[in-house]
Amino acid sequence: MTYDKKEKKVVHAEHHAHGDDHFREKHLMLDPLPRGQMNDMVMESMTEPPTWKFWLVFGILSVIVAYGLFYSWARLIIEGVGIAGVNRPSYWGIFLVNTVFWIGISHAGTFISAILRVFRAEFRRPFTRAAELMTTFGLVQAGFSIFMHLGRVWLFYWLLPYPNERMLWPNMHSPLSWDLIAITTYLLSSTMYLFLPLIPDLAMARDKSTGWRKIFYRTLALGFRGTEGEWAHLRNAMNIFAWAIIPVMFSVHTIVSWDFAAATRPGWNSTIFGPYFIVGALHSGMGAVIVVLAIIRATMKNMKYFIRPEHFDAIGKLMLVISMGWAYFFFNDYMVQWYGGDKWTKQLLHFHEGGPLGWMWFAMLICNIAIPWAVLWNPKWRSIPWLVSMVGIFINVGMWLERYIIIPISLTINRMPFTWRMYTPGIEIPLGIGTLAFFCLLYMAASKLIPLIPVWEVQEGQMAHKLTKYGRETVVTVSELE
Amino acid sequence: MIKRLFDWLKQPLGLIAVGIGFLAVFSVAAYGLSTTQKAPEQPIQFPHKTHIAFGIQCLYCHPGAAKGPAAGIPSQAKCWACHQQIAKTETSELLAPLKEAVESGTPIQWVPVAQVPDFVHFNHRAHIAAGKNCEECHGDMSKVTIAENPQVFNMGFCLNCHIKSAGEDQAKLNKLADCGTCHY
Amino acid sequence: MATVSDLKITELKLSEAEGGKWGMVIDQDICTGCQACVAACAMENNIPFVGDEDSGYGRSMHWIRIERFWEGEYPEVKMTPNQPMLCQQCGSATCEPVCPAFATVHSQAEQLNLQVYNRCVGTRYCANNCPYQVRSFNWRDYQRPEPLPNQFNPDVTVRRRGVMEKCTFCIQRIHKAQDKAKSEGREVVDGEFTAACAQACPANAITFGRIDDPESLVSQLSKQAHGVKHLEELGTFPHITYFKGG
Amino acid sequence: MSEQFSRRDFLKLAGVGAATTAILTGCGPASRYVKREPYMQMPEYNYNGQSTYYATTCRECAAGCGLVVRTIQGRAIKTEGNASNPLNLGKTCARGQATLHGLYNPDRVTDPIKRARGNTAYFNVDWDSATQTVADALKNYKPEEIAFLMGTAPDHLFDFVSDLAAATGINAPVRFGALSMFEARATLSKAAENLFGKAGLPFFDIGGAQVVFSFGSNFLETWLSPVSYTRGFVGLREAKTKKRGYLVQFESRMSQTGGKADEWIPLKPGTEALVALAIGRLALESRGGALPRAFADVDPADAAAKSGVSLETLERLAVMFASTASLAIPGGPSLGRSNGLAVAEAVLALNAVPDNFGKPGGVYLSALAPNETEYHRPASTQEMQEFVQKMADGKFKVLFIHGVNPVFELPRSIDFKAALSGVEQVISFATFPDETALEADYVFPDHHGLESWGYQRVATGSAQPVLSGAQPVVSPFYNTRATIDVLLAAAQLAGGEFATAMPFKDEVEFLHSKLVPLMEETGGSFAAVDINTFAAYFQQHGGWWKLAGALEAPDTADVLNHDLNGEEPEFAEGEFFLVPFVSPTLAEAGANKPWLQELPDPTTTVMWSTWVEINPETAHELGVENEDLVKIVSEFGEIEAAVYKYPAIRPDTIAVPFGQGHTAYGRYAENRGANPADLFGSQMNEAGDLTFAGVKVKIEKTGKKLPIPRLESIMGVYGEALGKEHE
Repeated sequence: MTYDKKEKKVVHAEHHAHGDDHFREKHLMLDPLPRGQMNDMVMESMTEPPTWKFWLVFGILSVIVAYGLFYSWARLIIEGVGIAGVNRPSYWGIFLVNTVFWIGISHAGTFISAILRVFRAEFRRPFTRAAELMTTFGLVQAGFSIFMHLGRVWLFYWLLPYPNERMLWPNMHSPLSWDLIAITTYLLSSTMYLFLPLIPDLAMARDKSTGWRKIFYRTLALGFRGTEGEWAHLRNAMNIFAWAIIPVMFSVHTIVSWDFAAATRPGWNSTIFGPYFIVGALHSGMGAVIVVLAIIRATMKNMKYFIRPEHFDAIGKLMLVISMGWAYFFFNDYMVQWYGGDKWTKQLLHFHEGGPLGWMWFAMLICNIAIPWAVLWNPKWRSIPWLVSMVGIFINVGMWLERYIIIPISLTINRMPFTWRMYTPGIEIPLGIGTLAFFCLLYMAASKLIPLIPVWEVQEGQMAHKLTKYGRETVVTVSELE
Repeated sequence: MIKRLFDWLKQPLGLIAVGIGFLAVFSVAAYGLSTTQKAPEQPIQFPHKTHIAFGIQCLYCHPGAAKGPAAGIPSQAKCWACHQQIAKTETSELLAPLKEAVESGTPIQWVPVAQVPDFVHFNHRAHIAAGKNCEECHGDMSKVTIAENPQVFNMGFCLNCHIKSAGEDQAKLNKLADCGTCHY
Repeated sequence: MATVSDLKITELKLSEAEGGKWGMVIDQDICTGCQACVAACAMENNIPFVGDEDSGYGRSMHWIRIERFWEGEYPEVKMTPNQPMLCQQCGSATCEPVCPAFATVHSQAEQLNLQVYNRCVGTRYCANNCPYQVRSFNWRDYQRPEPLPNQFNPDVTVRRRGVMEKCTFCIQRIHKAQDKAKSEGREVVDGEFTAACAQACPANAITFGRIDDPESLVSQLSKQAHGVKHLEELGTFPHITYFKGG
Repeated sequence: MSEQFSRRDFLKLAGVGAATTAILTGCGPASRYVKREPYMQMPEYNYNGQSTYYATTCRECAAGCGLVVRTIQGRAIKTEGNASNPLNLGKTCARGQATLHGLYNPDRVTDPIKRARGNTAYFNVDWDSATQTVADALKNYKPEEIAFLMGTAPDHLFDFVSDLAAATGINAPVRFGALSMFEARATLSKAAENLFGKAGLPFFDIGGAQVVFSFGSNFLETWLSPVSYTRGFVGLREAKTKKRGYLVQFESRMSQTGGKADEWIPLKPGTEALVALAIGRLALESRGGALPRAFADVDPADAAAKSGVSLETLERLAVMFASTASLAIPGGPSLGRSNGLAVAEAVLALNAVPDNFGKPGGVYLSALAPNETEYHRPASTQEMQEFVQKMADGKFKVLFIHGVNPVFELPRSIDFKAALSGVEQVISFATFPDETALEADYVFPDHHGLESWGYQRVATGSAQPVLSGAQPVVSPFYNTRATIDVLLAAAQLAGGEFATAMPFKDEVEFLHSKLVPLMEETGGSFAAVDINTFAAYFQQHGGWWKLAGALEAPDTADVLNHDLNGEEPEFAEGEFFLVPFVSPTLAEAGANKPWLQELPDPTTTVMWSTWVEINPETAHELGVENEDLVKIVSEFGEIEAAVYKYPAIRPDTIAVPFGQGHTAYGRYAENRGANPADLFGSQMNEAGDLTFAGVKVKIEKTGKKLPIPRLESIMGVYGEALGKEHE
């Protein structure tokens, strides 16, 4: 069974006695399909045999991961951090930039699936899963990046609190220890939160597949049968998780920001870094979500039904608001640092703008503010998937640059001018590309293994939405489900 | 494919295969671990218990322990001082390496038994001065031939004793439990 | 709400941080920048040399470096007094709280900032957070071809790659002197031993000793009015006093 | 200790070294494979794991500082200054600290070798045939065909060869060292002779002075005896008993001494004599009274115009000089020009203004060392040139070289390498495979200084006469042999006069014979009635010295009655004055020690390379930037070096350090940087010292970049590549 624009009207004609074509075309929630058909569409998108293009991309990504991530990392471990570009005073380089970047990316998933769920933003329904996957996979990359950065990564377990005869524990004064705990908590909770809404879909997939897939889904579905009791439990659990994960999400990036803000360095020691980092994370996360959605919509079967311009429009609005928020925090941080007049901080600000890498600073502002504002104010442009996803890419470039400016460039300037020195990345580049490729690879694999669209959630929404006529006006009403 | 493999593994034969594989890995690991705990091969099977039975004190052969950080291995001149007067030295097969070493003037290459890693700075003198006896760490040498470690010298072993001997004395504990006391 | 006793504890802690045990006084007016201290430190502490490429990229491992700046333009140009910069052994060090593994800890017994090499996992957070930028990191396993390792000081651990290190105030010498004094049943005498840099310094610009002993040379010098402590405003309580030139 | 024991029965403890490295790779099982070798025969003064300290003498330069070397289990761990040695009072310079990297250098000559000249390939010979080779060389040639070329250290070997030469008629040994060339020792001693009627190294009591005018002498980096002069500087600065002293440095390129000076006067190169005379005249005028002959001819206004120092400055300085206990020191590049002798005389004569001769804070003649009868200085470059000419002419058939590397140290224009082809047999006793050893037929390696017996006379730097003693602190690490032992054995084999000339069993016996006369002297640091006890004390104390100072007050009756000459020197063609200076961390022979390479230069903080210092304005005019590789061309040669924009150098002057540019000398020195000696001509000043600073050079761009590792931040120190100038 296929779904495209030509067939749509036919389908509508059969199934909808009432309704307004205009609304239906625009809104997924008002454009219901029979349950079985929708299930089949999702299954098909997942199980259709991959094309040669898929394998080509998959192969290229695998090679990049093998070289960029695993081979380069092995070299890094064996030869020492010296083959990276870090030096005195830039003791932290792109590794930490990437860590913050990936953690930022991972924020989108939780934001969409938890905050929007809590606030009942109905447009979220078709892509909560896609966003949550980003959270988990992004955190994996963040973990990789931070472990790469360790001088003796084989001793990473010393950072974990475990009883030992040496009577040694991690130092709970260190923001890095908080960081580790926060990221671990976030990874575990977001993985669970990814898994819970997945169960009904896995059960669905189990019922519709054979062979190894059957075993796979049967194992993961945990025997979900769809009874009232099971649904009640599941909804309860999801509700609890949705509420619980929001503070975790906020804490994670706040704590990441404390890695910097709690330090004594000029340019870092700033009280506003917590919210600034969170908004920044959402900024890059939303940008990444929209890129992923555009790619899914363009490459996977049946996705044009589930992911529609209305979603790009909705996320576009969010992006615009977040971009404004980011601009506000950026200005706030800059203003206070500048006004403070500390000579080292002032020097650093001058260095940001007028140093050899001053172009980065301007590029950051253009990517993060100018481009989103220029494009996203217009509802029409906002609904063009490729355009919005281009904006998403720019935002991600801009946010990556922001972290680059905060970490290696700010580290260049300190209170000992005798040591100031520029940072030139070395093996960080293949390693960074490797994490990106690994992220894509995981996503590609996931797109073939688990339903990217939470069918039950879409159906639930469609059941709740109604078009009601009040006089001449047709309005959308949503009934309470629970 | 995977299913068939699973099915095969569920058979008794499969279970036995899994069991054997597991045992093999386990025993290799156990063997590897045990080699690190055995007393090493020495050029001479030096019988500590015999020497102690003659009433020779530890510090006679290892005087460095009372003077400084290293207890030291006695020079073969020291061994020879007694052994050249013992008739058995000429005939004993066990003592042939000693005789040969003294005659040819080449030092005997002993393998250290009790040792701590490079990043631990251990000082025998302080321990002897604090009233510790050799056997508290090195075990009862009157029972063994070549020296063996009764316990692994790891940080827990050191720290236990340090904390115990500090007792309630906070200043002493500060000193004895300070990282910089051993690691620098 | 802070009670009176809480405040007292804070005060106590601060005074302890300010006081310290070992200290140094460096007279920049007579420091000639000759690098003897740098060489002595390297020889005493098994510091590896890193070669031209890495040393030009800010990866040299000196535990002590001599800074100098310029004032004015030719012909009125002046070299600022040479400033040996080494770990200030802060009483309230910024490097210590940020280490997640307790590899950078404060020695309760010696009041020094310890770097426990074998506990270090190499996050390099301490080095980032050191306002004096005096920590050096083992970026690689720096090779010292045979027979150079014969020169290694057995009292100092040889560090491997991925480990942070820094000036220890020659803690091995402190321990040795204390051990010797104890074995002779006495206290360590001021001037009985000194740090490697101070011992080598041809100008005697470096004085090392107990700052908690009011009789010691270093504590008397450090009380002089023209003594300056670097970046004192950060509240790090550095234990090195500098006499600026002129 | 009283019996004659050598430390050669030390145990071999190779295991410990291996253990250290093995343990590094991880603590666990790896250390199981370590073997421990006990002492064969434990020395009675030793315990396991305890250090033993030996007093000896530093051989990194000729100054003769006393060292105490910490050893543990037969390995040398650390050098410290010998606190009782009056020269250095427990202090060392960086080179003294790094001497262990020479001892354990991976590139030492490990065995006696034979090679085709210039060929890096060689084959080992045994010591018997090596000794036979030396014996044949002594026996088969006429005495006048045999020549010894030696370094400025150690003195006992020089004494030995001198005695041998005196007894057998072979040529008296010639000593040379690049440091003595750059210090222009011949000029200093000639100036002393001209003014005071007695040759000798002047000693400047900087510590006792109130105002010091230094005309280019870089006594804080490396000049005669840097450790003791640093102590003098501290005395000048310390305000304990007097006012804080004032130091004025006259030089065209700011050295570290200039950097530490209270005032730096960048005068035009070559006008030092003129300025000194002008200051002398102005100073005396400020006091009133008749002008002596020495200062009568100079015209201060003319001096100001020529030197580029304003007349007001000269007047101000002259008044300052005249008003207190002041001291003027000649030295450095100012002596290495055609008017070098005139500069030395003019500056020494300037000391007549405060009349500080023979007074605290003034000029003395250095005390003669204990077993020295007259002042002996190393060969001047002119004497070396004559020596090289004789080699080239085939006058020498056999050349023995010890402790010096003339292929590297002598300027290219005095072509030592080419002259070697006139010598039939070249035997080197080099410890390291340096350029000269590479050009020798045989290398019979001597021990490293720390493995050697010997002594060094302290030529200057201490008020007391000092003989610093050396003893082996470790047993020889390689199959090397003391050169005196080789010569003694060879002399026996050679027979004839040689066999009877030096009636000693070994090196130690010869040393004792040299110590015997000291036992007669009174006022020494120790005394003993028999030589074995005396020698044991000598070892224990690290030398023997008089307890009282014995500086000589120069005879100054005539000083101001000389005609002093303020003429400017002649320069070889070129655009910029070249100021070569000796790298204080590397000096002539430090380049093979990795930690010396990694020490930042005090003024520029450059490590591991050669740079050329150019005034930023000049650089701008030339269109060159930092790290641009430029070609420096003189009439006599050219080198390439990277630009360092140095703010404290005259715009018409460039400076290049000496110390790098080796083509051999081990992995750390080879093919690194450039040797400014390639730029020098072969013109000498009147005292016979090379006019190394008497060339002018052109600068050509190459369009290439060469990164020079520096410790400092270009951004932080020079404000480059920053958004805005930092405060």
